[in-house]
Amino acid sequence: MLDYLLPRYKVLREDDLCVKCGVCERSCANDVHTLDEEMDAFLIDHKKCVNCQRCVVMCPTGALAITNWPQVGNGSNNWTLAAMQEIAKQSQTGGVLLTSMGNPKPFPIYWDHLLLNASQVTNPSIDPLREPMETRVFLGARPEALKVNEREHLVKTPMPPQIKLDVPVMFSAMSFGSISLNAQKSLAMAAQELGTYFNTGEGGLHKDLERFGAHAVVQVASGRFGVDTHYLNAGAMIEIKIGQGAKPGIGGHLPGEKINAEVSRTRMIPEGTDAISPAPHHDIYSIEDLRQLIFSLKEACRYQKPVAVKIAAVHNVAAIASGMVRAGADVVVLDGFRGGTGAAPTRIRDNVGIPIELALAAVDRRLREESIRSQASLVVAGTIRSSADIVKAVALGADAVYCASGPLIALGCHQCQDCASGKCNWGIATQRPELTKRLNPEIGAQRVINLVKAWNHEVQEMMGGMGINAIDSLKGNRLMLRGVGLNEKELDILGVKHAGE
Amino acid sequence: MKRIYAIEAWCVDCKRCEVACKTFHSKSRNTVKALKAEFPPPQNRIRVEGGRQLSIAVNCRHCAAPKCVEGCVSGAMTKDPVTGVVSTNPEKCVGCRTCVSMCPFGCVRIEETFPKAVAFKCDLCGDVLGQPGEPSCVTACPNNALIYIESEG
Amino acid sequence: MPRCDATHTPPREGAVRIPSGCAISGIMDKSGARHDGTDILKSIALMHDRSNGLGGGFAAYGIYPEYKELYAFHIMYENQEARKATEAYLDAHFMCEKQERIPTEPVRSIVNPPDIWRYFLGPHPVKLSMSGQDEAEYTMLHVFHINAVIPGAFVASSGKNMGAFKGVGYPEDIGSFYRIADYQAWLWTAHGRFPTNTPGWWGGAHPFTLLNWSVVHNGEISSYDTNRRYVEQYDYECTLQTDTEVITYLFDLLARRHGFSQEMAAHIMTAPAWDKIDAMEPSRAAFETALRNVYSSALINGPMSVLLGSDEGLLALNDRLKLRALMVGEKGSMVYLASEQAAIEVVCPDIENVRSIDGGVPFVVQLDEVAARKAQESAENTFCDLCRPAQLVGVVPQASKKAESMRATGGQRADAKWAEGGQNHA
Amino acid sequence: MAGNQAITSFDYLIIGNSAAGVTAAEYIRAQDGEGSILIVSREPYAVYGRPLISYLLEGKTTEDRMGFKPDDFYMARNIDTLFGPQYEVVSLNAAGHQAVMRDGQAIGYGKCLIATGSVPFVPPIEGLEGRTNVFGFLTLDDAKSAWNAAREATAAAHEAGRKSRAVVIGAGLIGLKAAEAISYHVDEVVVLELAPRILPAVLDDRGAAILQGQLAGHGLDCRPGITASALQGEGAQVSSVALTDGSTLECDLVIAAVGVRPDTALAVGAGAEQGRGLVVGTDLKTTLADVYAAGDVTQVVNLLDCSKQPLALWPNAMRQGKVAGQYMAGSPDAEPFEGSFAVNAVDFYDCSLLTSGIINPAPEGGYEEQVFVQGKAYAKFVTKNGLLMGYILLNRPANAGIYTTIIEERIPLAELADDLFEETPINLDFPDDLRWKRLHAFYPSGLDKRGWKE
Repeated sequence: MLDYLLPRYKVLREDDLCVKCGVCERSCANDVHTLDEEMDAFLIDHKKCVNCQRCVVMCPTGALAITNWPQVGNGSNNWTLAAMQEIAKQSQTGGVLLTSMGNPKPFPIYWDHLLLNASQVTNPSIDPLREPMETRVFLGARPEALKVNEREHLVKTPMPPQIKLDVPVMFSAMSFGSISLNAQKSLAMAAQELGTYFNTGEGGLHKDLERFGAHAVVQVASGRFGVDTHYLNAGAMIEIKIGQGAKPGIGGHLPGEKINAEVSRTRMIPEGTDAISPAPHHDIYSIEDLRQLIFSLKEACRYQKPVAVKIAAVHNVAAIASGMVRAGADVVVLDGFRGGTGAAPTRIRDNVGIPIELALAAVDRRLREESIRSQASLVVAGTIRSSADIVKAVALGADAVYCASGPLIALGCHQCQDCASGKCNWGIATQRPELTKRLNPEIGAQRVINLVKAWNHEVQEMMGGMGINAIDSLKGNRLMLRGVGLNEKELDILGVKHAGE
Repeated sequence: MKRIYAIEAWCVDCKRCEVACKTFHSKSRNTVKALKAEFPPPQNRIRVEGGRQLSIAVNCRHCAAPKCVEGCVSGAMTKDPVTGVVSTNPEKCVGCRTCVSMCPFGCVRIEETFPKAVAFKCDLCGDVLGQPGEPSCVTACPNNALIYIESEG
Repeated sequence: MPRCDATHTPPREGAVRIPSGCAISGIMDKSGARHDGTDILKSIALMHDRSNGLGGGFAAYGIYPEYKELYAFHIMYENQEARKATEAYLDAHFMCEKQERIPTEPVRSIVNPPDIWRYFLGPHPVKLSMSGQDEAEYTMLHVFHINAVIPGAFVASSGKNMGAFKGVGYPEDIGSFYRIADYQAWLWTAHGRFPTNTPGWWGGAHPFTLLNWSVVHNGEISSYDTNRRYVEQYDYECTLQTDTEVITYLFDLLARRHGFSQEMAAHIMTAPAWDKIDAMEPSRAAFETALRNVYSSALINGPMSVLLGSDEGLLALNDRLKLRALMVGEKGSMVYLASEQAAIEVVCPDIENVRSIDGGVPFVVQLDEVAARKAQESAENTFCDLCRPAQLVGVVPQASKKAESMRATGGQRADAKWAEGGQNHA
Repeated sequence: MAGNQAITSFDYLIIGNSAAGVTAAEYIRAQDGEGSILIVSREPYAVYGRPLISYLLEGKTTEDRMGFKPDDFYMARNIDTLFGPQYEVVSLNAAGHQAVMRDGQAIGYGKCLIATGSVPFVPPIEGLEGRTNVFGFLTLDDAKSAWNAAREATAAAHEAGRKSRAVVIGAGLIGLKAAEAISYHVDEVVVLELAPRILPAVLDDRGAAILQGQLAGHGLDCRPGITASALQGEGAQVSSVALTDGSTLECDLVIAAVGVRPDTALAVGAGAEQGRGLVVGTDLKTTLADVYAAGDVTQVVNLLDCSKQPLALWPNAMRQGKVAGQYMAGSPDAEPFEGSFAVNAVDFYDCSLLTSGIINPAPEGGYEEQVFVQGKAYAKFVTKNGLLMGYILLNRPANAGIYTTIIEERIPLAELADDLFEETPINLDFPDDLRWKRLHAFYPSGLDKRGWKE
């Protein structure tokens, strides 16, 4: 069959700048560039380009750029070129459209409709360079009140297990298998340095990363890959993954070719077999089942680790979250519909779930109304793009955020949405040794550390501007937010006033 | 002394080090001009061996007892007693290739310039002979496959 | 006040949050001996420029020894209907021993004052026992109810053997208006207000009180909404949207309901920084960590100087960064506190040991007899009424509150307090 | 130091001012900051790169660039020098720790190093003695004399309307380099060689034939198997050479470079034992008390076949100079000199020739040979028992040092890449661990192979 698919991208090479050093050719796992000796010129296979931009970044002379394929559509807003290309692909393959990373559609991003306050005259802003500016956060259940001996400075109430974050950001779940060990290790090293946590995803904990266990959240998902008592006790916190923002209601499928010896050992499945995560946990068909699993896991770790439950933000999120808290979740994790993924059906990614901002506001309010907000911490995920998003999330009521795409971009990810091919030129979403070695975790970790430290500085600056020097006082402080360009309903759900009020 | 070490585990065979080395050792120090317009074309002192699966960048080890210096009949090849940098003086070099036959790593090569061939090799990007700068290959390496660190000798 | 829209009337205290600067002053005799209000008036008057005539008031402890077992409600009425409705409500829930109009004196600058009454009363015993609450909780919830539901009525104070005297005007004028020189108290606190808006509502003046608590405060806390949303989980109603109100509730929650000493409550609100905690020996660090952890949302941020009056004595507190002035001096059994040293020296020229209060370190002055008693007591806190009232009286969950408020305002959702963040107003 | 001052005694006396002598002095000074050092030489020059003399004539260097050491080398190390013909040491009294120079002065010493190098082997050719246009090609003065003679002869010949011609006797390394050098200054050069191939010591037959052809392309007329039987001409001037094939060759000058031998006369005169050079121990001490020897003058053990021979090569002189200096000064770093093997690098016009080790093995020695010819390049590798013993690399110089190190380190070929000889050798040809070890000398012990501190 003649393939009707058009190239998506066009590689532009500035001949005046190209010195034919071949760095581009050697950098591309998709074989886009070929230096032809006879022609003394590059042959370019545009169709293979996924716009990962590795060659653009690596080119010593800046001779490369990638642009959209110049083909125009017919001008219809209905049958756009993109829509037609999807049909071309499906009529060619007969398959479900697969994609990666987060929802790219132009849905409203509420973060960008929220503005922060700052102190002027009536109270002073605080200079983070002069005063301590605290961003430490604890996650886990907390008693409502504390019994102490004031004279002897002793706590009488038994404290439930909690984890300490020096920065209000954790790295969201990405399994070894979906990302390379070097990528996961970068995050683990960064988490250790930053005093925060990475998440194993559902891929188990590789033995090389066990020494980062104190900074690991070990995930238990529907596939139960790599889960045993040792694993559950190897991390700082256990997370039950019910759903993922990018693909609510959908399981996972890691193709057998990515299950090499290391992935196989870590996931505890045979080498070369597909790793299938069922859509639901087949032992959780209702909330009381969740409670059983939560307490099974708490038993397994002798109540020494908090147990988090992660769900995709869906329509009835507030009620579900309330049920999760009552089922014993110490941390409620909400993943918004813009969250990323290594692979998801395009239609699911682009059409299912709700924005994290609204989910967060609704859940925080509901838990407060039911006076159970203290019983669990609230962590949100799904396109935390900057420190401002973090500050807004905390002000809306989150204890901390999970972030994955940001750190991945720090590692080199260019959001080309081609993770599923396994040919990630940045050594992130691949298991090919010649590609994974492109990501030196020492550099990766440093870049992630730099990013999070920079974010944390910015968080501190914004907090200082508000006259706040501990993030405790930002949490749920919605008075520090004002909406712009939002309607009454949106403002009502977010629980913020409009700018000018 | 500070030495450049190549780390195979991280070498990705991009050869940006070679390009950077050529640029640094060109007249213009502009990559485009140096590689497209200069004659003789600038030579890289560091070379990447291997391919995509396994590769390593090799350049002068600046040995404690350099064989190239031992073999040099012209006094062109010297090891700076203070910095430890082994460098060659093109004025004195006559291109006899004794150094080529002596270097255990293949890190000295001969440039066929007129009127005589001369040896060239890594000088740690010293601007002044014997004064090591920040080696340009290390700066250009995208993956810490070249590290420039204080060695134990 | 610019008015660009004829239908837009400026919001009154409670409908919006109004930042304000202030003067505060406090005088206490640790021996329990009582003094009249002359000195406190002089002290606060000296700091005239720290207020702008839009609010002033006093709290006095020990003024009603003859009714010291009864709650003394000071209630302001804006109209006759309010008084009728309130007194009917009081009759239903309390046994009132005495009620009278609070004596006042006309002062030129005080215009249009409300009708101000006081009631000495105790909870209706049957109703109290039916409620399952303790006496204080019962009383507090009914005070909330009056303030929230009865239009035009406001309970200015509700403690025993104490009272608040406050209104719109300069504090020295308010003092003259209430004839505070006629009262004898062992503890006086005073407040002069400099709000950045003109609500002109007597209920919004300070001190803010709740049961035996009275709070005067200078500052503007930036943690307000965090603190508000925290206490609102425990049935407090932040109707006034003021720092003073939320600080009072925090003290009530921590000291009365969670059973901490006032000093510990204050310590929780101004918890030590993590780097200090990290440097502590492990068991102390665990203690402080647990406190910060559990009471994270009770941490107060931003400039604050607070004088907390209670039947135990006086507690002064500055924020962790010491962003507001607060001076203390002593002379014999007398302790003087004020925003400015001059306001102490004007009433006690030979004051001794004058110093400023450290940031984040509670300064506690207890009555001698209280101090002696506390020394004998257990150092462990005892919780009181931690569980939410099963039978909701006066204060109900948000959803039903909303409905109730709609009824009370004739279907108009005028009361911003119900909506999260209070974003909604007419 | 002025020569006419009374000379008394030095802690170290070094006879000879070339590679071995100055290197020894350098290492003596490095260990012994105080002891007095004297270098004496019959040549009136500071140390220069002796092999450069041909390049001087080719115009690839100049006399002032030929200095092997910086100008302040002697001064900076407080080394006394006596350079000139009158300072040639003519006798040595080892027992009395005294040397006597040609000018009659006696010098006392504590320890003495004989680094007198080589002297030309003078072939028994009739009419060779007493000629003014017959030159050796070993010293700077030799080269300068030949150079002047060539230029004058060429000028004279052109004036006379004919071509100038030089005859070089000997197609060894020195002879061929001399021939190349002089070819820039005369019109024709004929190289005679007694042996059946050019470069008999450093090439094999096939390689020699290839190189000879390439040299012919540059106008160099090499005639192996033929040498001079007599030099003919009136007076002191040679005007023609009678060849062993019976023909006669007109010429304007002759360079006699049939070979060198260790300059052992002084030491032997003092009673030192001589083999195929001065006999020295691994500490490079001669059989005389406190007398050491280094460089061309010594007899060296060939590490590859344990034969004993003089090794008139610059790197060997450098290495021996270092060892001798260290032993003389009592340096703790001194390591025994066990022997060496030949590494030759030479270039003629655009041809490069690198050879090392055993290249013409005895047929019965158990050696194997592999030969690769591609274009101008000729490569031959000699192996024995799975080890590389020697190579010839004609016009294939790239990374030759890797082969040298494989010979020297006796690295089993089985551990190395299969295509080691076919292709340019690279570091990846070594097994992982060995490669890491070789390339990571002095690597910080705190770092792992990923460059991490973990």
